[in-house]
Amino acid sequence: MIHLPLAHLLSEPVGVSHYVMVGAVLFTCGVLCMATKRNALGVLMGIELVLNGANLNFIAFGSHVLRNDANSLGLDGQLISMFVIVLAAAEAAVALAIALNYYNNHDSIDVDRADELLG
Amino acid sequence: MDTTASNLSTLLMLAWLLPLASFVLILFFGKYMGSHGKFAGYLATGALLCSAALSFTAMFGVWLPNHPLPSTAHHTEEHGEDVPSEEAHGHVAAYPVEAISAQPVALQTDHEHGEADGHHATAEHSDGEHHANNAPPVSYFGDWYTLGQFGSLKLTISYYIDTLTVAMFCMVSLIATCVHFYALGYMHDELHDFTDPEVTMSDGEKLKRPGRFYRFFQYLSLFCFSMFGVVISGNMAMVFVFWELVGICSYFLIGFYIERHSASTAANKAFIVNRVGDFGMLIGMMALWSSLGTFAFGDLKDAEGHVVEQGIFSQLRTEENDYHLQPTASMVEEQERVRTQTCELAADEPPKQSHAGQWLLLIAGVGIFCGCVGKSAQFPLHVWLPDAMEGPTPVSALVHSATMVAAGVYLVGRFYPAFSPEALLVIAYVGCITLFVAATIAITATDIKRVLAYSTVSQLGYMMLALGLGGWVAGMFHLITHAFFKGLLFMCSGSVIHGVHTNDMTEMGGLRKKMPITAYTMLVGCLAIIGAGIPIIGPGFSGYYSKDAIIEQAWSFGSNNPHHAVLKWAPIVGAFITAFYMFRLWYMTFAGKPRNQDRYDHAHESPRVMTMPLVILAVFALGIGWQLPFTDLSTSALLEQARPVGTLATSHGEILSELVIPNEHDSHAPAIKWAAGWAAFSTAAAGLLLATAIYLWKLLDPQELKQSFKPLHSWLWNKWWFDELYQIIFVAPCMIVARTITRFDLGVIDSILHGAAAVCKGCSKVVYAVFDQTVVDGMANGVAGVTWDLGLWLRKIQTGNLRQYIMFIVIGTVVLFVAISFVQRTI
Amino acid sequence: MNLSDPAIYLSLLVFLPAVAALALALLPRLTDDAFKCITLAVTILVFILSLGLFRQGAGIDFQVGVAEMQNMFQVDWIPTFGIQYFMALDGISFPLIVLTAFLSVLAMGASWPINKHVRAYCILFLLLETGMLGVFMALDFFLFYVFWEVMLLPMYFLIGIWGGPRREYAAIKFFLYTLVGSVLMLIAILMLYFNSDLTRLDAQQLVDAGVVTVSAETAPEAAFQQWVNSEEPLAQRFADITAESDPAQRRQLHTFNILALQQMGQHTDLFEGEAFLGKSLQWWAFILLFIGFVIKVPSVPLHTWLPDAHVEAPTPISMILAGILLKMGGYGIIRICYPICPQAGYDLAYFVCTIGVVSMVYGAFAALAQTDFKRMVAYSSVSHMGYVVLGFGVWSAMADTGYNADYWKMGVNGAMYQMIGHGISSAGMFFMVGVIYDRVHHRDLNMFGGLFAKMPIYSGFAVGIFFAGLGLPGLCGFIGEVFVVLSVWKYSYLLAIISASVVILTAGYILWAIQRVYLGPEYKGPNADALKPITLRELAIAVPLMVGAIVFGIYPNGLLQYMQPSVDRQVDQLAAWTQAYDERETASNPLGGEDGQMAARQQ
Amino acid sequence: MESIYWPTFFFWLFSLISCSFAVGVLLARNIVRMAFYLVLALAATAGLFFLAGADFVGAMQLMIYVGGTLVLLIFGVMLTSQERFIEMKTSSGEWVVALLLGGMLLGILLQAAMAVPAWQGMDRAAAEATKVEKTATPLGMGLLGVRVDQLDEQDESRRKGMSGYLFHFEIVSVHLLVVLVGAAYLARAKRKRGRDELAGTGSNAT
Repeated sequence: MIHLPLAHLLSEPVGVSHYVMVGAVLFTCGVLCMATKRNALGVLMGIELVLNGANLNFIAFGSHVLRNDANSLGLDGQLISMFVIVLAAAEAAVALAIALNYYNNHDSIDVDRADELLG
Repeated sequence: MDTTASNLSTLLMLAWLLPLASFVLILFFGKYMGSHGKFAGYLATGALLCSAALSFTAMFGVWLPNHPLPSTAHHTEEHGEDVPSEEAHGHVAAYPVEAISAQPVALQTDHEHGEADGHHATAEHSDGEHHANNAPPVSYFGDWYTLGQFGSLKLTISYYIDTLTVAMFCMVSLIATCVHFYALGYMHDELHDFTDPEVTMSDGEKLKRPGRFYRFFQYLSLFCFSMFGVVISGNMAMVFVFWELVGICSYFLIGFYIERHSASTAANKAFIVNRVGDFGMLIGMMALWSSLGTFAFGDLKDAEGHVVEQGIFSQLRTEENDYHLQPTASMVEEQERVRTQTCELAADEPPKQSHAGQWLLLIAGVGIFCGCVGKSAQFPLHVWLPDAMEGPTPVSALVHSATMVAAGVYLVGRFYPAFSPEALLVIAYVGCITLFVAATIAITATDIKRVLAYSTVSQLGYMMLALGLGGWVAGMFHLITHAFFKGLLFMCSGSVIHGVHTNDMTEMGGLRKKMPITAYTMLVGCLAIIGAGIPIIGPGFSGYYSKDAIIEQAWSFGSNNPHHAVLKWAPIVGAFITAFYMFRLWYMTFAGKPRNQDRYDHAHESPRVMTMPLVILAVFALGIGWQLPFTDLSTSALLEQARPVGTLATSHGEILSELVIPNEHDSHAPAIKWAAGWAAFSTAAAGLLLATAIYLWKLLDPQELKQSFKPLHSWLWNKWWFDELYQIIFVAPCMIVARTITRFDLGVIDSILHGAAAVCKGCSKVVYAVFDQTVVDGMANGVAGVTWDLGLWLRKIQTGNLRQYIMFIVIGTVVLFVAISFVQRTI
Repeated sequence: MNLSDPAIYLSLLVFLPAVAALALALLPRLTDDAFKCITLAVTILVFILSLGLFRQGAGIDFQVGVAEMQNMFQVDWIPTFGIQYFMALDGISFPLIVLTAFLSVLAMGASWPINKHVRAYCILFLLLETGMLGVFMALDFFLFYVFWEVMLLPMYFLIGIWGGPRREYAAIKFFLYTLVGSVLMLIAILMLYFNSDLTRLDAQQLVDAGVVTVSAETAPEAAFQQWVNSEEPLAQRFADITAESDPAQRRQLHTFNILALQQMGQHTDLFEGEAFLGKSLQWWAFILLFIGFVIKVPSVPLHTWLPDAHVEAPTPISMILAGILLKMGGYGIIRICYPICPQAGYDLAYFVCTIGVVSMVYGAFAALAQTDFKRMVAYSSVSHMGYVVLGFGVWSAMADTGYNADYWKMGVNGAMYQMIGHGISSAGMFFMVGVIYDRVHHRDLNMFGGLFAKMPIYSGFAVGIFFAGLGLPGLCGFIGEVFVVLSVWKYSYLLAIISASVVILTAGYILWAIQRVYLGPEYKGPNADALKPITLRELAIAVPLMVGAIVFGIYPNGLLQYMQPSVDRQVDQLAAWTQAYDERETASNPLGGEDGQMAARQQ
Repeated sequence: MESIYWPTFFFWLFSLISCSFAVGVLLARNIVRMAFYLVLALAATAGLFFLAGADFVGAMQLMIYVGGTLVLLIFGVMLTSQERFIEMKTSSGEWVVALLLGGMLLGILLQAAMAVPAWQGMDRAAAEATKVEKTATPLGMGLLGVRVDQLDEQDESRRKGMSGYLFHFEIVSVHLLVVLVGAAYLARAKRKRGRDELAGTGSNAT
């Protein structure tokens, strides 16, 4: 008889690994977003994805549901992810401000043209 | 038993000698066989057909009835690659989660166990039946003819027949027969006076010459004879003899168009590069010869079955030692002798028992492998193979599938029990580099045959990698499946070339409608080479089984040897690139719109004598990996029967003590199978998608891609500059040395005093010119220049482009990871 | 005339050409073709005579499987100095003799294009053949030397008169080189002669030396007694000297007998006294002889006569030069240097091997750079003969290999095989060059091309012969090279690795030459109209060479069965000597008295 | 066949949503769509937080991220959305490089994720036995300086961390304040100047 992997997949609890894998996907998507979007806001969205990927890891490592042992981050994980969320909010605000300013000054939000630092 | 042996050896000897007879006949009478030797083609084809018939008789009439395959019926989901001893693993289903969690633990204990056993292989058989070594496979060995005997030393022409031999005979003869039939159609230009479009005479005319139809078949016959000789060889000396003959046949065939300078140069290159490999092989043979005193693979027995002379394998893997590889006392002595020769001062020290004989074993193994590197076009001797495309396409099909390049892999497989784990590691790394380098070059090539040539090199890298990682069956299995689909691919490309009269893919396109048989058989070949199949459960094309087996073995190896992780990833990356360039080839040739309307209009499907072999080979390319319904017969089961002595065990390195070559059957563990299967499938699918996106859906523009990767493209387009590099570091210095030597000779001719004076004067000039001006000044200028260039180059990195900076960060991360995983070894 | 008498048969074999030469000199003026035909007939006759030795069980034959000297005969020549007319055959000399006779026929066949002073040419050619055959058969050192010189002069004239533009230069160079070698050899001969003493040999050794003849039934001791009491002048002198009881008063019985000298070198301390600069007599003798022979081989750095001589010599003489003359050097080393001076050979083995390896590499590199076709082939000879020197030198029966002589046997057999194989392939290569030189009168490699289209049969043979030179399996070059190379590792892995690398260079220069000459679209040089297909006469020369190359390539036993017993015997003797010598050395008895030696010998 | 363990089911559901919309963000060309996909991806991530027992963080994620930050982002999009910026193409080459590098990065990360056996999850019985506690109170206490989850910690070395996050909380608060002030300053309404003037007084403008 052929065992479908899927059947077994749903009957067992997931572990930290699975969360970390999802985090990895989010993180990679975010990085790629940053690397490929020419729109400054797109880059910003990439950053949000990256932060979320990281957050997911913190939560996973801190969770007792996924792994109950002494090495768990415990509450620290959640606290750190809270800080991350808050800082992300702040960062979004500032970055938006920068983007708007840049837009005002250059009539563009193409990051490829923001290369004035190039010597 | 005796009748089996004599039947087998007679059958195979006939199969082996028939092509020789055909060669001799055509050599002397080829010219008189019909107009331009038309019947020579039939003669050679007939001889090969008989060889094939004899080989298959040997397989199905003699071998299988006497040595039935073990039953594998209860392991359907593991696509027939199982043998009874795998029952040790139990019947574990492929649960992903459990698999992932279970595997590392198991491997860890394995590893600790190995270390606890100490460095001596002798202690290892306490590992229990899980590590039980396999006994020698059934084989027949005997001498036919003695070349020379000196005391106890004997150089002979002998045979060594086991399942592998018979299987190789069937494979080679089958493919060679197809190629012969195909060539009857392909070479019809040679049946009348031939105008060579690529050769212009000094008076501006194209060269006209009589056709050489019969010559072609004469060489083909000799080629097949030589290849059969390699396969049936019972000792290394005989292998070397036929090794050289294969080389010279390839010389003749690659240089078939002797009027073309490029062809004769390619032929020379092929032979000389092969000789470089033979140089290494000679060293390996010498090391073996002077320590073991024999080249024989098998044990020579007298009429009562007592062993008269022990062969290499039974000396190195004795039954008392549970078939573990252990250097013989004579090897230990020989290594000690070499060591004292190397460092005279250390002669008084007691011999180092720890690696007794292992270095010599390594030298022998790596030396023999050097020969295989040359024949199988592995890095760094891969440069000849693409140039070998100068030969007619049937030759390419033969060289690239069943003969020549297969000989190298075959020899590694044949010699396998004598390779120490360190030698295997060398093989694995060479294979790994080869598969990657060749695959990258194939991406940019536009000559349809060159793409296939590099794909061959890359696939050979896969085989070597598999063998080096301990996957004997995986490697040999891939050798056989690859022979079929690569033969198919080459003959398809030949059919295309025959139809459109160009090799350049940029002038093709849309040919699917004009030559449907070629297009769809080639599609089968492409799917086979990328290993298309339903992951984990099958079924799939033949390449799916063998390539998955390789990747599983790589995965298994990677889990055991974390600091050689690159060997685990290389085949997966390779699978991606393979899928990409193969479908790039197919799309560029057969899909889309014609790029050159003129050529398209004149294109036509090839005659039936050429398409029939395509169809036959396509059937095999699809199904050679399958188990024959209602029987236990499958290629992998056959190969499992041929498994060389003592290779069914986890072996540990002696010189590199952390090195573990995992047991091949461990790689069928569900966890590994699951992970490796998905990895292989997803990367291949990704490659296919990328090719489709670029060349079929045109989502990305190839020209634009080329522009954006200009440096990379030219790097690959120029084949990593290997030819130029070798020109600079080998050929040019050789010529300089040669000219220097000639000049030296002429200098002696002059009166000695006069000469001495002249030399003194010359020397001072040389010192001034070379040392003062070139070395001293050059060094100062060079340092300054390098600094300046470095500065300029580094400035370019500072583009001010946000997205590129992000890219650099990612690159940095990846590199850091890789670096750390390497550094872990030292911590 | 009783042809089953070795003395008559062998003398006939050697001197038939010389007699014919004399007859030619006395004959009235004939047409050129007639002279050539007569000469050819004589060479063919000699060849048939040499083939006659193959008939097993006939009155005179060469018995397969016998290691000792056969068909031996000796006649006093200059009794005052113990010089004898002493000849015999064994497995080492016999193949070379047949090769000489064979190549002489072919070379004479290749001499047809010669039109200048045909009579003189034929006379010198025949004299040359006598000299060559004599060298291989002579077992008296003095006789050997005489033949050696007899061969030298005709060669000088053959190059100097019938050669190319720079013939005088080449001839002088050849002559001086060889003469230097001969002089050194003469010094060594005299050194050995004046230190030899027949009376120090015991009965068995005298039998081995051929001084005492023994039949199968009689024991050596009995035969010895019989001989001492016989009327033979040598026996009487022997008896006289041994009658002297006071060792201080005892005179020495000097001899030129090569076999006796071998016995003395291996079993007595006669040649071990210090001669000069702290080195023993045999050390110096070895060096002098070795230089003399190695000039002939030729080995680097004494090889520069060869390219010039080859380039300037006419085609048949090049064939003889490469096919036979070079083999004399190798023959001298195996027959004279090693057995007579084993201790020096043992001490200098590494030196000899290095010379061989350097020649191989050097010759191959030099061949790579040549643009003159013939020069390239000449350098390839230097490279190929390096294998011979190397094979002789691999004295692997050492303490740390447990005096296992198997590998050394393989090396020496390989070297001998290489001599024969090279005799075929190099003669063939020079002939092939000669064929096109006769047509287009130039040899510039860069000005050929496309010969395959114009001369297909010739090109097929040429490529085959060149592949034999390349060492392709199935052709004669392969067996010798592989035997030699495989045997070297046991002696020195470093030399083995270097020597193995030569396979690459060989492939390089040969394939490159083939590409430039035979392949390609069209002929690029002058006289394109003269490129006619191969003639029947040329075919008649090419076919035997090609057949020889193939037969020796696939049936090595055909040669080894004649050669191997003698070679193995000699190697075994030397290996036994090595063991005895090492035991003496370890017993810290460096020079070993009579007693020590006897003890060592009894072991 | 065993019964479905619902948390696992939801895990796969949410992770599928979040991953696929993350990929959607990556692949979408239209900036407005990107923003929409991002909202969904982040919301699904919040679901994952809930599943992992971090209910408060999940709620924050929904409120601050999805409700706050993203609204901000969408404002940004609308403010700058002119026709030519909505879809800006990236060259094929960059795409290929990025995908290759990203693939490698992903490979490494996934490999790392699977590398540790202890991360593979508990068996079902243990998981069902694990009691999920509400975390809002402990988090609040933690921010005020008391770690309620570690009050009974015996290990001396671990008890050092018991002082909680009061200080960090303060710093973050101040930081937020500064940032918001800064953002307001940067984004304050300015008279839009022409390009010439900008070029002429470039140094004064900042």
